[in-house]
Amino acid sequence: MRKEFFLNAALLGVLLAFPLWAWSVDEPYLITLATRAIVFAIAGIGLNFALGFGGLVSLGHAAFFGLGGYVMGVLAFHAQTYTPVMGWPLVINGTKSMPTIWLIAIALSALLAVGIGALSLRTSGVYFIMITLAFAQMLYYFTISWPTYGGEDGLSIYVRNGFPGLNTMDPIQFFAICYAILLIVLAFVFAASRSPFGLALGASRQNEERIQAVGQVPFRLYLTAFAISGAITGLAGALFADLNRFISPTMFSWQTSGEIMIFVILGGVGRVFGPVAGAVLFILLEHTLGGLSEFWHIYLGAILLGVVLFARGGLYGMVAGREVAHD
Amino acid sequence: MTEPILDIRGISKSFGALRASNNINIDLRAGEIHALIGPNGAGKSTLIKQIAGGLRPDTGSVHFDGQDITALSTAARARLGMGRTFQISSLAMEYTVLQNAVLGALGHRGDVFRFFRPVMKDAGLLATARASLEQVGLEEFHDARVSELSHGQRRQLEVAVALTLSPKVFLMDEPMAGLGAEGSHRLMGFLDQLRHKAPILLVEHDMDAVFTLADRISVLVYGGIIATGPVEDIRGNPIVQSAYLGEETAA
Amino acid sequence: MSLILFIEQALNGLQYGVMLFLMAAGLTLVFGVMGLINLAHGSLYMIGAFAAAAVAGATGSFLLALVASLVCAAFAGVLVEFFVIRRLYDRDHLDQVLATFALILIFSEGTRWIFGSFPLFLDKPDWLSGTVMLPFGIEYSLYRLWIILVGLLVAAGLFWMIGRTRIGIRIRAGENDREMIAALGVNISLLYTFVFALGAALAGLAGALIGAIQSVQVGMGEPVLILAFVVIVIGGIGSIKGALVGAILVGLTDTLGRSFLPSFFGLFLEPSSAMSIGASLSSMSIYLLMIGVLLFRPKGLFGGI
Amino acid sequence: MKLRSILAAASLAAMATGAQAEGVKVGMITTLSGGGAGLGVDVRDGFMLAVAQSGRDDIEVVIEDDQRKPDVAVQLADKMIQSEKVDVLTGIIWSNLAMAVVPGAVAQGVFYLSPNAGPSPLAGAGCHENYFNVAWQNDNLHEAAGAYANTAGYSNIFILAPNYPAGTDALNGFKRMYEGELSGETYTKLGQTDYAAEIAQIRASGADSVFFFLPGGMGISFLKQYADSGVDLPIIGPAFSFDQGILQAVGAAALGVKNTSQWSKDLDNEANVAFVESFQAEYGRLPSLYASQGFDTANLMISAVEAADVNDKDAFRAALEAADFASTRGDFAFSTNHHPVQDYYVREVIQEGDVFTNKIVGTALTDHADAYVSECAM
Repeated sequence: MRKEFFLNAALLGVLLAFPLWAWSVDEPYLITLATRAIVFAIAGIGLNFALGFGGLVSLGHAAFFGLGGYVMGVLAFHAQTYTPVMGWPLVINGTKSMPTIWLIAIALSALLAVGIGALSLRTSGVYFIMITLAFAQMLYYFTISWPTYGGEDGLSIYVRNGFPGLNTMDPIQFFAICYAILLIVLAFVFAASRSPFGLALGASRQNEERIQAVGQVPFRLYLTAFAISGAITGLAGALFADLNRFISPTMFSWQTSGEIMIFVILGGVGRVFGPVAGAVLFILLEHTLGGLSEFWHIYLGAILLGVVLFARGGLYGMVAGREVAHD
Repeated sequence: MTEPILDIRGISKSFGALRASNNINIDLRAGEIHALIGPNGAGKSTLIKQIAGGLRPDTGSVHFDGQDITALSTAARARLGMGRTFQISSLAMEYTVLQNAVLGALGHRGDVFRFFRPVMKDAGLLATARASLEQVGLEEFHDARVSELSHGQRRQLEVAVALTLSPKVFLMDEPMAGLGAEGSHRLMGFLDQLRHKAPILLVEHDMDAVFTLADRISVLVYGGIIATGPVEDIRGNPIVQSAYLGEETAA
Repeated sequence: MSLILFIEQALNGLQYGVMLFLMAAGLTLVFGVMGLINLAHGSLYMIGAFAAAAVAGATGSFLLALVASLVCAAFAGVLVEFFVIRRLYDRDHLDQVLATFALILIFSEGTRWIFGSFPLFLDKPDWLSGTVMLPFGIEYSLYRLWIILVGLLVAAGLFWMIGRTRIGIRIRAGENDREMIAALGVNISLLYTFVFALGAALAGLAGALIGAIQSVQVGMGEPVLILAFVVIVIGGIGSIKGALVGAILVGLTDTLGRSFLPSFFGLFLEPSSAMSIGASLSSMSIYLLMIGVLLFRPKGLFGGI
Repeated sequence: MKLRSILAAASLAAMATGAQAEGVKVGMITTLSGGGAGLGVDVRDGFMLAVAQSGRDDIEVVIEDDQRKPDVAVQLADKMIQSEKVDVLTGIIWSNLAMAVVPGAVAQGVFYLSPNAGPSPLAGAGCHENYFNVAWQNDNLHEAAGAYANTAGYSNIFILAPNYPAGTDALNGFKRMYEGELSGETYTKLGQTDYAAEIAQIRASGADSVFFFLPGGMGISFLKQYADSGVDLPIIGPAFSFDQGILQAVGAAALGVKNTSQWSKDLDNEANVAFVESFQAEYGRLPSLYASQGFDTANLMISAVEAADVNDKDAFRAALEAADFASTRGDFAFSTNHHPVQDYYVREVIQEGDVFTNKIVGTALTDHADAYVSECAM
């Protein structure tokens, strides 16, 4: 427990100190890199909520990541062009306000997750993996061929959306926003993992018969977890879109789902801070290996393989040992 | 005789050509232990599943506390007050003993969809959980993981979790299985007291336990109840002896 | 639309389905026997195609190229099974997904390192070139007919092997109960290596056969892999029969959707939006099929496990 | 080979003395790993060849791999502009990546020279004074194909392309110039590998010819399957599916096919002859279209460096606009929207020994600009 606590603190500390250092030596790109790690971490935390706590192996979380991104893109696009998103039956206008966009991204992602979850949760195991993948693939092909928002070319939003009192185009200020959101999401997930819901969800993952025998329905627990999971990943998608000031169907691709899953597994499945460690490690690998060789994917593959085969439980499993019961 | 709390009326269930339950009537009244015995493959587990939920009978109905619950899910039946223990331990293996008990208390209280308060600091749930664990004698093992428990301790924990639900009836599927002599003896003493809290439908192979504990016994053979009655009647019943007890003692 | 065009398109769908079956058969076998999700199956397909292209380029013989694809893919399969896969059998699906995803990265970039970034040349042999006339005046590619034939032969061979041979009995026993088969004294790790190599060889053969009429390039395995997964999920994972039925269903849905959805929407929409809606919908059609099947049969059409 | 430090050889010396005042720092973001790496490698090699040949010791090139992912490309652009402080960005192969990177990059004051992608928004309303396209506007080669279809006398053509923006642009570009009838128009799935259904449609449509735009592996698959189908209608397409890099993979199936291009290795001008020879000597393979575009991009930039200081943005921009360099395509000029005005040729696929390649058989369009010039406010 103590080891894990120190690891968490160190992780958050480094994630804060590194960009501040980069800011002091005027290396804005490194700040952006740290922001990218944080946004990926949030996406991973979202997936971990379903995968780690609920045992729902979703290979379709790109659906929520992409939806969050497109919420940002579509709203900002209409705000830029002064056209309504929808004229009928009620008029909806675009917006360039980050908090509004986040709320809509969270709400729509949760809604999509309820829809996908309600259908997918009829299956389990590999079938669940594949049906979630199928939903994401459908959205991927749909956005590719949907010309209104750029199709495969995607959509550029030239200026980041606004946040009251901050200049979001300044890398360190945008970083601060993302860091704050990371802390809020971590706090929520940490609380939820120890909450009545967390206890029941974990029990359902371990033994569905047991949770039914105490009078609770696994399906409702799973669906709620899946909705929360989708909402968090959707929020990450909206942040990612603002980070790049750009959206594209790539956000919906199965490689995106795979990468989000890698953050979770690298860090440690079911650990609250696992995806943070996983995302940071992944960004570090991508950044350093990319400079080594044109064929850097080989090294990345070898490292991932090593983690799965020899470091069970990911980084957290390696450093902090077996998970201790929450109490 | 009081009105039965649990009343199974004429249920039948077939799997293809196999009749697993054949027009079964069985009931459970306040304060009693009603034992269900029968050779392997007689259809005891199928019957328990139809009573506890998870398997719908083809015909017939299950009544509980004056209500027809045939169409209800397992979870809904549990909420109405059916406390169940499983033949093969069915616990959250990664959790501690206390967490499993708290889970039961939480499931019974019903406010599962809360995301912010630490559940393991909830005084009400902890009190219920601790009391149940104490009743089965697991108070020393609060912080042990279930995966570290012995077989007998897991059986005790099953019962404790059922207790946290403050059930109106208990359905116990072979609670003595795999317990040593001492463990069985302790559990028998405990069940003897427990019947006054809520009646028990007891599926059990241990004949000593059954004849010591039960108020009534039903004998299930090939999916049908061949006899129901007080212990002495069953012990002396020639049909039962030939169909079941004889076979059992010979085995 | 004419009836003849419909028949021809149905034949195309069948042929596409058989191509998918070649790929899906190995995948479903490996899953059924070992319970392993192998994302790197697409890489074995790619290895088969590259091996065939290299050998055909050096010797000019298509048959030698096919042999090379079988041997190289099987060999790669044995290597991978020995060093990586056998450590994954008792892991959960999550670890398997990540480990075999890592293998994709290694195989893809390794192949690019050896063969370069440009697509390779692989063509069908002269004796399979050209077309034949079928009834109703349908002119059809000889090579595509030949692929249908090979695919059906492979299917028949697999049914025979699993249903009638000693190794098949062991495979079926292994599907049902791993411990039992070990208790029977069968060398389980040898059996697993064999099954994995067989699955790999089938993927390699598919790569070579299909590579002759498609593009032999790095990354060719991933789109087929996803399709193959859709196929085995529809059919029911672990079932060879399911893979065959699923493959043909997917092949028909995709081909007929592509051919007729745009003109179907053209009946009541203006041409340009009919075209784009039809094209979008047809690119989603197989996923819709899969979701539909899983809603009614959560374990696929022939999935009993 | 350390990517990050591929520097024009002489620039090491320049750094050692700290003499950076006159030089130019170039950031190249291109695709060097994964499926589409061949194109990026060619652009890079062509570009670096020109830099080496210039003999200048004050050009530093930083190269990064975008993995063909838009978000990675955006990150790299931020890095190059903010941390590496480059003056010029170049290298992007794909339109969707260009759309993600270019608007933001030029808004931050750097120059962007496109060696391949030319999406229509950047040529029309979204044009920018710091954005120069040295290859073509995306529609150009398709327009040339449409013009060629007229001269070849085709009057009932079947056209197909993948269902994504570049595919729609391609068919629209073709139709802009083509005057005959369409026997059919089909959008295929992006990344599709089996074209039996489309080929059957072509056969049933009664067309007299086929135009297709299927980049990369899709084109290879289509051509092989088409050749095998017994449908022997003439095919035309843009150069992308008939380029040096992939022709060998298509083989005899492509022989005789007409394709349109602004460049060919047999173009008879001094710059091109020297380029083809030196590229082969340096890398041991024939140059591709993409290599020629990379080479031209570098030479354009070098001509501007020679004429003006990159820190004087207006002077440097004027020097770029002048396009005073020896292009491998012969005549080359910029239109007001900073896209090329150039000739488009018709090439035919031929076999030289065991190598498949192209030879010029005619000219499709002369001094052609693009359809979006009037929308550009520059």
